Amino acid sequence: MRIGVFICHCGSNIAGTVDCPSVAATALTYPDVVFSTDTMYACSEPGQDAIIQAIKDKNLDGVVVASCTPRMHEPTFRRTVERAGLNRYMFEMANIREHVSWIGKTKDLNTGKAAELVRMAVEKLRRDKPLIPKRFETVKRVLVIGGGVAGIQAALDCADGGQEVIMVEREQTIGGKMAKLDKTFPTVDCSSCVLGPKMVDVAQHPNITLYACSEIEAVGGYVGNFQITIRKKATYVNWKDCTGCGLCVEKCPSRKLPDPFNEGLCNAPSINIPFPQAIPKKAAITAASCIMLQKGKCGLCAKVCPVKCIDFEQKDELINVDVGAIVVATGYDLFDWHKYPQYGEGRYPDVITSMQYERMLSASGPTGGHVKRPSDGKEPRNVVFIQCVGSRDKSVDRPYCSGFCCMYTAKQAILTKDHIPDSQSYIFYMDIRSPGKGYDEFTRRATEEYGAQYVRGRVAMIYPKGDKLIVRGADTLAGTQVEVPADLVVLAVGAESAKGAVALGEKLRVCPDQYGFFVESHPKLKPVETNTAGVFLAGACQGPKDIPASVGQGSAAAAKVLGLLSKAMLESDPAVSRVNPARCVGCGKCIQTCPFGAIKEIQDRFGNPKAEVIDTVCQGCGICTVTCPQGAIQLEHFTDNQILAEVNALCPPKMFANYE
Amino acid sequence: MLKIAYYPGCSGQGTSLEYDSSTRAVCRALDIELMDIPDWSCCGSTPAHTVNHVLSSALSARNLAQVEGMGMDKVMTPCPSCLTNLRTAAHKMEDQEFRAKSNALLDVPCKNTVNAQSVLQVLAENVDPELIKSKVVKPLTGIRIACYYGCIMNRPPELMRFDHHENPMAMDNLMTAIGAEVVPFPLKVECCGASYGIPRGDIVARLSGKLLDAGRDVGADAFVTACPLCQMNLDLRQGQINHALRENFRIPVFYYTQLLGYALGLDRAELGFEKLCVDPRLALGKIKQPAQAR
Amino acid sequence: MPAQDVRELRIVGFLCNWCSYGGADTAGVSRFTQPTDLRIIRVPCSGRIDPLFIVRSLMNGADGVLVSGCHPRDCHYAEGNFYARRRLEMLKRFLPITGIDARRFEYTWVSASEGQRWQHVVTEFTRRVHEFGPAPTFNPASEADWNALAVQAGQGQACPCHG
Amino acid sequence: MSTGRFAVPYRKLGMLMQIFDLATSDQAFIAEVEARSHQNIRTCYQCGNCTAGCPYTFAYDYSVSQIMRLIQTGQKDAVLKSRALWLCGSCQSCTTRCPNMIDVAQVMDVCRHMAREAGYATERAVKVFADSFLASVERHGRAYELGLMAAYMTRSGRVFTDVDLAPQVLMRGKLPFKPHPIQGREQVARIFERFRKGGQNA
Repeated sequence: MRIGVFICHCGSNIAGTVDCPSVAATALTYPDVVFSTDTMYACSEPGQDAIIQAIKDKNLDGVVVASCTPRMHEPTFRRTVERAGLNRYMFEMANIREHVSWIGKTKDLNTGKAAELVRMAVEKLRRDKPLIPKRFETVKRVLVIGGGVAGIQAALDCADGGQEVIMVEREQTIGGKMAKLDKTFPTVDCSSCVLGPKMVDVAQHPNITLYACSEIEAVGGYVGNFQITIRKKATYVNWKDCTGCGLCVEKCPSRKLPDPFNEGLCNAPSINIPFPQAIPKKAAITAASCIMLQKGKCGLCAKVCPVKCIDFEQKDELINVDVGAIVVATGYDLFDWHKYPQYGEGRYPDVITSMQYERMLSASGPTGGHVKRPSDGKEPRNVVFIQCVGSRDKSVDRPYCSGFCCMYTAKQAILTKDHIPDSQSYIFYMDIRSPGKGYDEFTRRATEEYGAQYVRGRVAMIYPKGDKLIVRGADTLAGTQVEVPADLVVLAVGAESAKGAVALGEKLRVCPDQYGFFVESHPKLKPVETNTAGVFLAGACQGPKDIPASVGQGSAAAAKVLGLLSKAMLESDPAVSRVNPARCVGCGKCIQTCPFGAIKEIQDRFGNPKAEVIDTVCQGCGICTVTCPQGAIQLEHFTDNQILAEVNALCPPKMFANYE
Repeated sequence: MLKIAYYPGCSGQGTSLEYDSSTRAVCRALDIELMDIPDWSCCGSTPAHTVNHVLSSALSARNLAQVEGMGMDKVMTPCPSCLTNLRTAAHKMEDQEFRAKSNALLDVPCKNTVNAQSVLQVLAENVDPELIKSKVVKPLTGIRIACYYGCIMNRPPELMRFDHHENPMAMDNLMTAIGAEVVPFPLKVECCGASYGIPRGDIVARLSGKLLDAGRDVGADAFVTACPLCQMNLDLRQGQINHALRENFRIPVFYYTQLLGYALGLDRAELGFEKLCVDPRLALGKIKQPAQAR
Repeated sequence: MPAQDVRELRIVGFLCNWCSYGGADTAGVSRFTQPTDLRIIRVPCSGRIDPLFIVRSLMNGADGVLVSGCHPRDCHYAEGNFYARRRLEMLKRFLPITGIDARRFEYTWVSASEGQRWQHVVTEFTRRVHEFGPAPTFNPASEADWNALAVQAGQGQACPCHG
Repeated sequence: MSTGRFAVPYRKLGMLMQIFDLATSDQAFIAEVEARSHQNIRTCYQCGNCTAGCPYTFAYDYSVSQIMRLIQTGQKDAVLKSRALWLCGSCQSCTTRCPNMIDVAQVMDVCRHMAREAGYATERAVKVFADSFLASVERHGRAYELGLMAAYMTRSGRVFTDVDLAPQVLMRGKLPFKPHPIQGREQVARIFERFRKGGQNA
């Protein structure tokens, strides 16, 4: 075999702490290595051309590149060798940047380590063989999980791109958090006026099927061929007939439960339509508070319903669909501020969250857009905003910055002045985080034009005095303590991962970070991809984001989906398990262990049971290879011998008996 | 019958005699036997830990060691300041190196096997409120009480491991159990000025004044405290505070044990109401006789 | 314990491609300095790691073997690391029988985002291995010696290297 | 009770601002504070929560968060000479509410120790009171309040401290005239002796 080795300097990234030329020299002494050199940037165009050239001149049949992590550039170099006429699997990478030059201090140790990693790669390459990928068709349908603004954007873009879209929303209506907002920064334009039309588009688009009050029950399959089970939760209303006239909502006698859409500022009837612009505009019954479902009498809604669409017998319904790609847009949840007992733990009614304040500001909200103290309905004069409630705070396990609180607080301060001209806002902040077009100017306006008083410091405690709330904080710039007698306190609560995100992640095989936000494939170069092919991320489920960023990511995810589904056929990774029928005894252990049901039992022509791998289903984990008592099933490109070759390269067998 | 080692604390011998005696009376009434530490000494209080942590620890450890000598693993004290020192010592001594340093100062080394708790915690966690209710003979009906816990009874939570660090309820529950009306006092854990009464009276005047003011705001007839220092600052120094702030507070400040004892109908002599500076009758007078109450 | 102060030891690492290998990359990208003794072999999933690989490494004179996969329930292949956990636990108990100090083998879970944790794991394990020092080795001069050794062992006499 | 007004520390009224040379920041000092308090000072991001909660701020020259900042920048003198150290009541509100879980009260305590050791006592009365208290403990094994008061008055020269309280206190028998000596008082005294010999710092 004729192997060529290329040691990349990566500028000074590797060459800085690794003696690349000497590694190249050492490599030349390894078996089958006929050519070895060091290069400045292997991944650059000249770098790749040099590799191609060498393959041609030295007629190499295998290439090792020692550079960065294969998770970065393995695909790049595989294409390179392919362009030179080699099979893309006749290529190995040695990671001498992330695993050597960037973590080791001493140059000679690094150089030695690099040389050994190259040796491992060479030994493995010597046992590699060409692999040909299988081709398979994809289902031309997209699943969008979550109907917030990010999901809506992704769905509309995919639908406009000609793909069939299934949108699944857990709540009764789409619109997500944005639908609850009154105005949006930095333009202070009406949130529902911007979002409303898009929501209607979703409802009316011929390519989009919407399932509200629904959740993902199960996910099977693989890129291009996912099998999805959707649980459509019982709404006790036959949505096919419901016209959303709202008669039932008016008549419903039970108004026990706090209204989730209005953040508990008021109670909602048991049968309800969240808000006028809801999509779908259908009524649904909350079983927990429905007198009929709890006590078996009432049924007023059923009596008044003109189309008789109330159905107290309704049950959850399971729907199965096949899709080719999935966009996850499950958004975020607001931090539970009760973890700050010093802010009253709910003992003081006039301490509210920023989202509750949004509902209060909104004309469609419970107060009809009038700012009133929950305690006595009076109009507040001094409004205190406290930022970083559940952000940048280790003590509540939320060390990260939620990103958008600074901006929405500035917006709310401005709106407060608009609603109550003689009011005064105080904003306790740690730092103002306002990168973004027109953002910082916006926060300045809050101070300069609307007279918001920014105070740099956290708030230690809130306590009532008369009908006021005394907010005691610090002004670290003045270097002392400050007290503000407030009429209303608004907590700028931070963002945390959506409830159930982790559980959903398990179903999708998308791994969440320690705070429950989904991890993207690459922090810079693959922001919407995940490590599971065919599953993409959009919006705040990947990390706190404001509206523009979420919309942007929605479109980005859509672009990825359209790109994927535009291919007539997809190629399956040929690095899958293979059964050697001669060795297989048909014990079926592999069939039991395979997590994907990718192995089926067949009979050879003598009627003996044998295992057989379904290429397109196999994900190439290799669990079966370890399970097989006969060593009959081997994971291509990661066979026992290939891995053992790497082991032996590191720890040469000391004993006489050599297994190779 | 619950047996617990008891550490009275120095002030129990002097400025808070009534706290000590009423505590003993109440415990007797509730079937808790106090085993006094035979030769207990001062825990060093605040001064010790502001000078050096090993010294402070040693002074507390001498007493913990005695409890170990009594073959007991739990000691209770009425005084939060003592409690903090005992618990801090125990906590720091979990570090072997520190424990060695601390023991090096002692004749009898401390094995650090004792858990120190406040009397309040024992009453709150080991006595059934229903039992207390059942024993009440003179319910405190008609009297409005502000429960003031002081700054270190529950803080820091990692160390004190008792009740809530921003809104403790132990005393509130006891007072409710004996029929008193508990007002929502907002500054339950705010500091009263602690031991600065003597060197910096102005500080105490301001801080304790703030507490009295807040109490008045929520219409309290009386304060109850669980801390000799707090009680002294609020009660004994109330005159000084009035003078300093040009105020005219006249709010009696009880130890919660005194009111418990009163409700349980214990011997007045042991409850030591006469030792209070602000006339207790201002509050006790408001108590409706059971007849009127109904 | 910075490994470079003393002679490097031979530590083999088996890492799953999706979590731990990514974690090691993250550590590199964040420049979290680590001892250089470790050599990483990339496998698709910790479920692909045959205990044989580990035994072979140790038999061939590796001073330590470190295995790392995705956190339980986070496996890219749904359940690979559960299989891995069973097998590796089993191996841990089995190693002493072969006369190998089981403390020279460790397995752990590190996710792709946990660069810091990876640095800690590597540093700690390397320190531990350096405490034990180089693994005892034996190089029979000839096949005869080797057979003699086998006979001894057969007679139940202590193996010279593992005592 | 006034609210809504800034409580201006008197440093701002009286003393002039100091200019710190950050280049000469005392690393050894930072290290010592961290070692003796077992706290990582660098995790403080100056949110001011300690200052916000601290009931004593009105009496301080430097607010707690400023003390933390001064430690971060290694301004040993400014810290050890500050009055704030001596006026901290160890009420734990800073420690309880710090978002970075720093035991701030502990840090204040440790700085106070270091100030003592360096021979500073910018709030002499407080120091004298503590000394008198411990002296009385050393002598009697327990705090003997009347004796303590006497000692404090003589040492501090503030002979009229709390005389206004004397009548009601004595009348109510709150201050026994005789101390309660205990058998073990030699043991207690020995604690102090050994301490002075050993000079433990922790």
